[in-house]
Formats: sequence, structure tokens, C-alpha cells
Amino acid sequence: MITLASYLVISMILFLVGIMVMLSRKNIVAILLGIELILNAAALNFVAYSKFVTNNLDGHIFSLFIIVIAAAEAAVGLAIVIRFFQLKETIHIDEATQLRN
Amino acid sequence: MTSTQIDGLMPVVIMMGLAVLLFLGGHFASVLLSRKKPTQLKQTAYECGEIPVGSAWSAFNIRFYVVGLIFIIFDVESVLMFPVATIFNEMNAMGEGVYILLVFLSFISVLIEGIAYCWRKGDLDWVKSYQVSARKSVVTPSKKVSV
Amino acid sequence: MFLDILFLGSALLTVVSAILVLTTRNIMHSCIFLLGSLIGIAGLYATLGADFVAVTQVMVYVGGIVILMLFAVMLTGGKDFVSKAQSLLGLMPTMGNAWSYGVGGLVAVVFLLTNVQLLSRLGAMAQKKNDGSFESTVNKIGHLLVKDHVLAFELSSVLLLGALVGAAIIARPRKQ
Amino acid sequence: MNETVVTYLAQYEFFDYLTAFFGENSLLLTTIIFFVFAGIFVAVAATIGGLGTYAERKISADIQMRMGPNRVGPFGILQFLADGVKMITKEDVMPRTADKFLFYLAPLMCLVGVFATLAVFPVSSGFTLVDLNVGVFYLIAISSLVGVGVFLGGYASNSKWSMLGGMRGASQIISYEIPVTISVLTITLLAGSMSFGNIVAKQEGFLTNWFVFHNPFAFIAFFVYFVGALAETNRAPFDLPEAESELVSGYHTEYTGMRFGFFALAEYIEVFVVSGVAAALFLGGYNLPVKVEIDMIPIQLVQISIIVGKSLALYYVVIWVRWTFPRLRVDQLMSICWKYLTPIAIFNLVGCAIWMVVFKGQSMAQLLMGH
Repeated sequence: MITLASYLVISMILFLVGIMVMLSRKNIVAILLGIELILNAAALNFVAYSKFVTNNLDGHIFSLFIIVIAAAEAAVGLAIVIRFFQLKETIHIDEATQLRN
Repeated sequence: MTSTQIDGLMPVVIMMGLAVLLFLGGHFASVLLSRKKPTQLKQTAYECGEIPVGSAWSAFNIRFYVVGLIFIIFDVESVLMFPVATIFNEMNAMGEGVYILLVFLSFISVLIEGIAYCWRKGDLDWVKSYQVSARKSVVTPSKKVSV
Repeated sequence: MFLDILFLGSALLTVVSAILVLTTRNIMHSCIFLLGSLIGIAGLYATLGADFVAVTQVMVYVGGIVILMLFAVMLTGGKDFVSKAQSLLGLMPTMGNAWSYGVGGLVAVVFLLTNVQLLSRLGAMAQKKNDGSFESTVNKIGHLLVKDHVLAFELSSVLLLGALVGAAIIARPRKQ
Repeated sequence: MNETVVTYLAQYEFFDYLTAFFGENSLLLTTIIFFVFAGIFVAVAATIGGLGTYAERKISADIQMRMGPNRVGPFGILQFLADGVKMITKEDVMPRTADKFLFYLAPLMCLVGVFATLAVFPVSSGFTLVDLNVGVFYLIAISSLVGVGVFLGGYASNSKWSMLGGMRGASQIISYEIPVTISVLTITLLAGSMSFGNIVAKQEGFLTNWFVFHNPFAFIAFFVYFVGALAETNRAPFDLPEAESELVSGYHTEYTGMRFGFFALAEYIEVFVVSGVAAALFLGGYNLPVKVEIDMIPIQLVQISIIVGKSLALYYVVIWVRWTFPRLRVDQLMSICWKYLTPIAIFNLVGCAIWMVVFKGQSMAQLLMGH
């Protein structure tokens, strides 16, 4: 007996866990992990709604583009983290205080 | 209980289950049958005889990341092209071949530009030639970080 | 019946791995648990009949982003893998004074009410069960991508080009 | 829709007795049939993986003018069983400083990544386990799990050699996935569908209908796919990650006993799966040379023997290539992928698209034949 609500509950849990990961971890790469979780929770909602409510495939298209943008974002974000490590020798979030190095 | 269409995915799950079963079976058999004499020397990492110094998890050169970066961009590009490729023949038969060809080629040409840029800037070659990015003077960290 | 098994399995895998991402101290283990929860989400897409999105999820996330994250963890110093234990509740007092918590609570309540109102309006839709009906989505997605969403399709290639060039410039080794 | 073994068997009379016997829970019947066929597939794949090691040693011996293994069984055919028993009884050492959880998980990921592709492997028109309509794309996606497994194997054993081998192995696997994916994209463009059943059905009939001979771009795409697949399974001239001379067998240096056996098994089965997919996509898969309409079980068995024959022929080429070409350096390896294979693969894709529009999807043979 799987209804729309069950999918909403799962994506809510994912969303909350993603936010808690972003808040509680000190390592910048772990924060990027949290961002991935949150993006996936949103994409899951789109596909669930397109199955239960709208019955056309717009939800699929939207979650496809969410995956595309999450990939681009992860690529650039990790490049920044590596550059930050090479300048600051550490990837502890509290070190990222100035805008210029 | 009619067997709904989703049963088509059952073999995928069954195959993964069988792989895990094979792994556990093999592992369990080896736990049962193999000798267990963990001497201290056996448990150190193999270093052609020398005593391993320091952890292996030291930082590596950046070119591994550049490869992963270019891979992820082209991976996503080919993901977007798969649906368009599947309906290419259909549209072609319906006479809209030129339209879908234009959509397809414009998508690819933008990304060919990407690989041309990386090629020209020397990101693709494994052994970095440093004169490529020597124009700007940048405050570099004191300790040189590379493998 | 198989649908319920698949749904339960992938939902459990997703939620348990997501919580393990939060609780493990070692960054590498949390990357692998993220991989587990992404595979679980692909399974959830499969129960929703979104076969192309499920396989895209496996291909892009499992084959691409998680490997990129593993490389990034390796490239940013393999020394401090195990981060210090740090409970979220311990941080509570430092995150804001009573005034900010009050406003935060108010916003949360308003947010909750709007959600409940939205969900209640679903009415008939909410009772509809997932009957596992499943027809090929690839051709429809192809047609949609080429006809209705062709602008988004072309813009995403420009976005990918921008991401590629930007990340390549940032990640390019400077002359030491 | 996704035709499966069950929907194929349902046309026969004996299936009605089964449904009558199982009564209302037909789901149990489908599960049992799937389990039986999956078990057969796994057993056959494991033996082919084992025989692969035997064939490799025998053929390499033949190339180097010496006798291969011939002690165990007639002509040494049971050598792989002897190796298997040796693997099981060997002590399973795990370095103390290793990351226990990931050390345990890495071979499992490789195995799952390889066995999950068997669910879609096009054995014959009826007996393929499930003919997903995202079949080819699913196969590429699942086999990218092996790259993660290789990296974890290298990382978890905490020795500098395996770490370097793991990093190089993973970056090689993921960078060669691009030419492979784009060549498969070219075939999807030709066939107009991603499901193995349709792709193979479109190559029906005489030799000239194969996609290899469809147009010159698809011909080149076959070689790009084959070279990319060689590199993706860390074989032949691209086997740098496990190069004995440099990295002391790379990412699985620290693995002994059965765990190492899983890595080797996964690699050999992946070589078989990859050559089978190459046969299915480019060389007409399980089609008999002459069109056949009647559809009975023996026809399926003939089809199975055809596809297995073609992939074993490609398997022979893989082994042959391994013992004739020198190993490549890392930068040559990477520059071949990014500066030669990927541009050629994109050129093939664009060429195919233009060919399909200009000649309205006709293959070279059809053009020559004039209709």
C-alpha cells in the first residue's frame, strides 16, 4: 500500500538528514555530501508527484535536469575545495574566513 | 495478484542477491577452510621487504581530479543524449530529421568546444607542462604539495 | 508483491545509509554510505516506474560524483580522516539567541501549516496506490526533450561547458 | 515493454500446467523461474570466468611456444578448479592498518557490478533474463560500480603501492568509459532503441545487416568500443593498474586468498560480458545468418550457441592482444583516451547522425542494392 505520502516521508527524512550533515560536519567535502542528499530528496519528490498526481513526464524531465546541475555543481565545488586545501593546507570549514586568500 | 509490469526488474535484484550470496559463500568457505596464523610481519603492508613508513593516504597530484572532472561532464552529456538518440530514427522517418539533427549537433558542438579548450590548455596531458599557466603570479603555499 | 519488497528494500537502504552518512566519523565511510543511499534512491525511482531516471541516477551519481568525491577526499590530505565527535545539540546555544529561535519556530509553524493545507487539498490523489504500472519512458522523455524542453536541453550543454571550463581553471596546477 | 523469460515461456503449453499447479500466486512461479535461470547464468558465467584463466594461460603458452597447464584433467582443462580450491584454502591476510570495512566491501562491489550486468546480457530472443528498454544504458551504468570497487580496493589496503594502483585503475576505468559510452550511443542512434532485443532484431538476416557494416562510422565505432572496453577491464596493453613490474599487481596487492579470487573472477567475467555486448551490438548478436520464422526451444539453444561463439572469438582476440602488445605508460594511456579515442568517438557519432539523415537510415548494403 504505497501512496504518495510514503514517498514524501522518505524525501523529508533525506532532506532533514542532509541539512543535519551540512550543519554538523567540519569537513567541507562532508558538507558537499549533505548538498547531494538534499538535491536527491527534491528530485525524488518531483518523480513521485509526476507518478501520482500529474501523470505526465514533466517530473522526470525536472529530476533529470536536477541530476545534471548537481553533477556540474559537485565538479566545481570539489575543484574549489581542492584549491582551498592547496592554499590553506586544511579543509576545516572554520579556516574559510577571508574572501581573498 | 496480477504480476504487474514491475516484475521485469526482478532479475536485476535477483542477480545482485546472487552476487552477494556468492561473495558470502566464498568468504565463508575460505574462513572455514583456510589456515589462520596472523603473524605480525604478515599483517604489514607489502613494501618489497622494507618496513612501511607513514600512512599511504598522503595527498596526490591534482591531475587525477582533472580526469574525474572531465569524465563527469561528458558522462552527464552522454546521459542527456541517450533519449534524443533513441528517437532519432522515429523523427527522421517522420520527416523532421533535419530538425533533430540540428538540435543534436548544436548540443554536441558546445561540448566539443569544451574538450578543445581543455586540450589547448594542456589539461588533458598527464605530465603537466608548466609553461601553460605561468602568466599569472599567484601566492603559492609554502610547502610544495604533490606525490 | 514484488513492488512492496522493492519499495521497502530501497527505502530502508536509502534512509539507513543517509543516517549513517550523518553518524560515521570517517569521511570515506560516509562517502560510501552516500553511495548506498543513492543506489537506494535509484531503486525508489524504479518503483515509481521512472526507469530512465533510475539508470541516470546510477550512472551519474554512482559512476561519477561519488568517485569525484573519493578523489577529492584523497587529494585534500589523507591525514585527518576521522573527524572529532561533535554533537549537534552541543552546538545549539552557540547558534543563536532566544530571539532567533523564536522567529525560527514561528517560520517552522507557518511552513508546516501551508504544507498540511497543500497536502489535504490532494484529497483523491493521496489515496491512489502505486500499482506498479510501467511503460517505457525513454521515448516520451526523448520527445519531450526535443520538442517542449529543447531550450533547457541546449542551455544545459552551455551550463556543462561553463562548469567544465570553470572547474578546469580552478583545478589547474599553478607553477609552484 | 520489458519482455522477460517468463513472458516468453508463457506461450508454451507446459507453462499452463505450471500455472494450474501454482494456482493463484503466479508471482511465486515467476520468482522461481527467474531464480532458476539466474542460477544457471551465474554458474555458466563463473565457469566461463574460470575457463578464461585456463584459456589465457594456454593461449599465452601457445604464443610463447611452450606448454600451458596440462597436469590437472585432460589437457589441463580443470586447472581453474585447482586454482579455485587453492584460492579458498589460502590464508586470508588483512593488513592491520587497513580500513577493515572498505577492505571487505571492495571485492563485493566489483562482483555486484559485474553480475548485475548479466541480467540484461542478450543470450537469445527468449531466454534473456529481462530485456529492459533501457538495457544498454543500464549495462554501462552498472559496470561503473567496478570503478568504485577498484578505487576502494586500492584505498582500503593502506599500502602506497595499492593506493597508487587504485587511483590509477579508477581514473583509467572512468576515463575510458567515455569512448565506450559514446560508441554505444552511436549504436543506439542506429538502432533507434536502447533495448538489446530491438538492437539485435534490427541486425537480422544476412551478414551485411550487421551494424558493423551499416556505415563506415559504425565500423570505426566498433574498434573504438573494443579498445575502450579493453582498457575499461584493465586488460591487455592497458593493464597498468595491476602491472607486475611497476605496482606489484596494483590495487589488489594486499588481497590474498578468496578475496583476490573475487577480483580475478570479476575481471574475467567482465571481459566475457564486454565481448558478448560487442558481439550483440556490432556483430549481429544471436541472429542466425538466415531469417527463421518458427520459434521453438531448439532455435533458442542455437541462438545461445551463436552469441557465445561470437563472444568467445572476441575473448580469444582479447587474450591474443594481451600477449602481443607492450604495456603503455600512464601518460600514453591517458592521451590515447582523451586525445585519440574520445574525438574519434564523437566524430563517429556526428557522422552517424548525418548519415542517418542524408541516406534516411539505409545501410551501405541497402544503398548498393539500390532499394
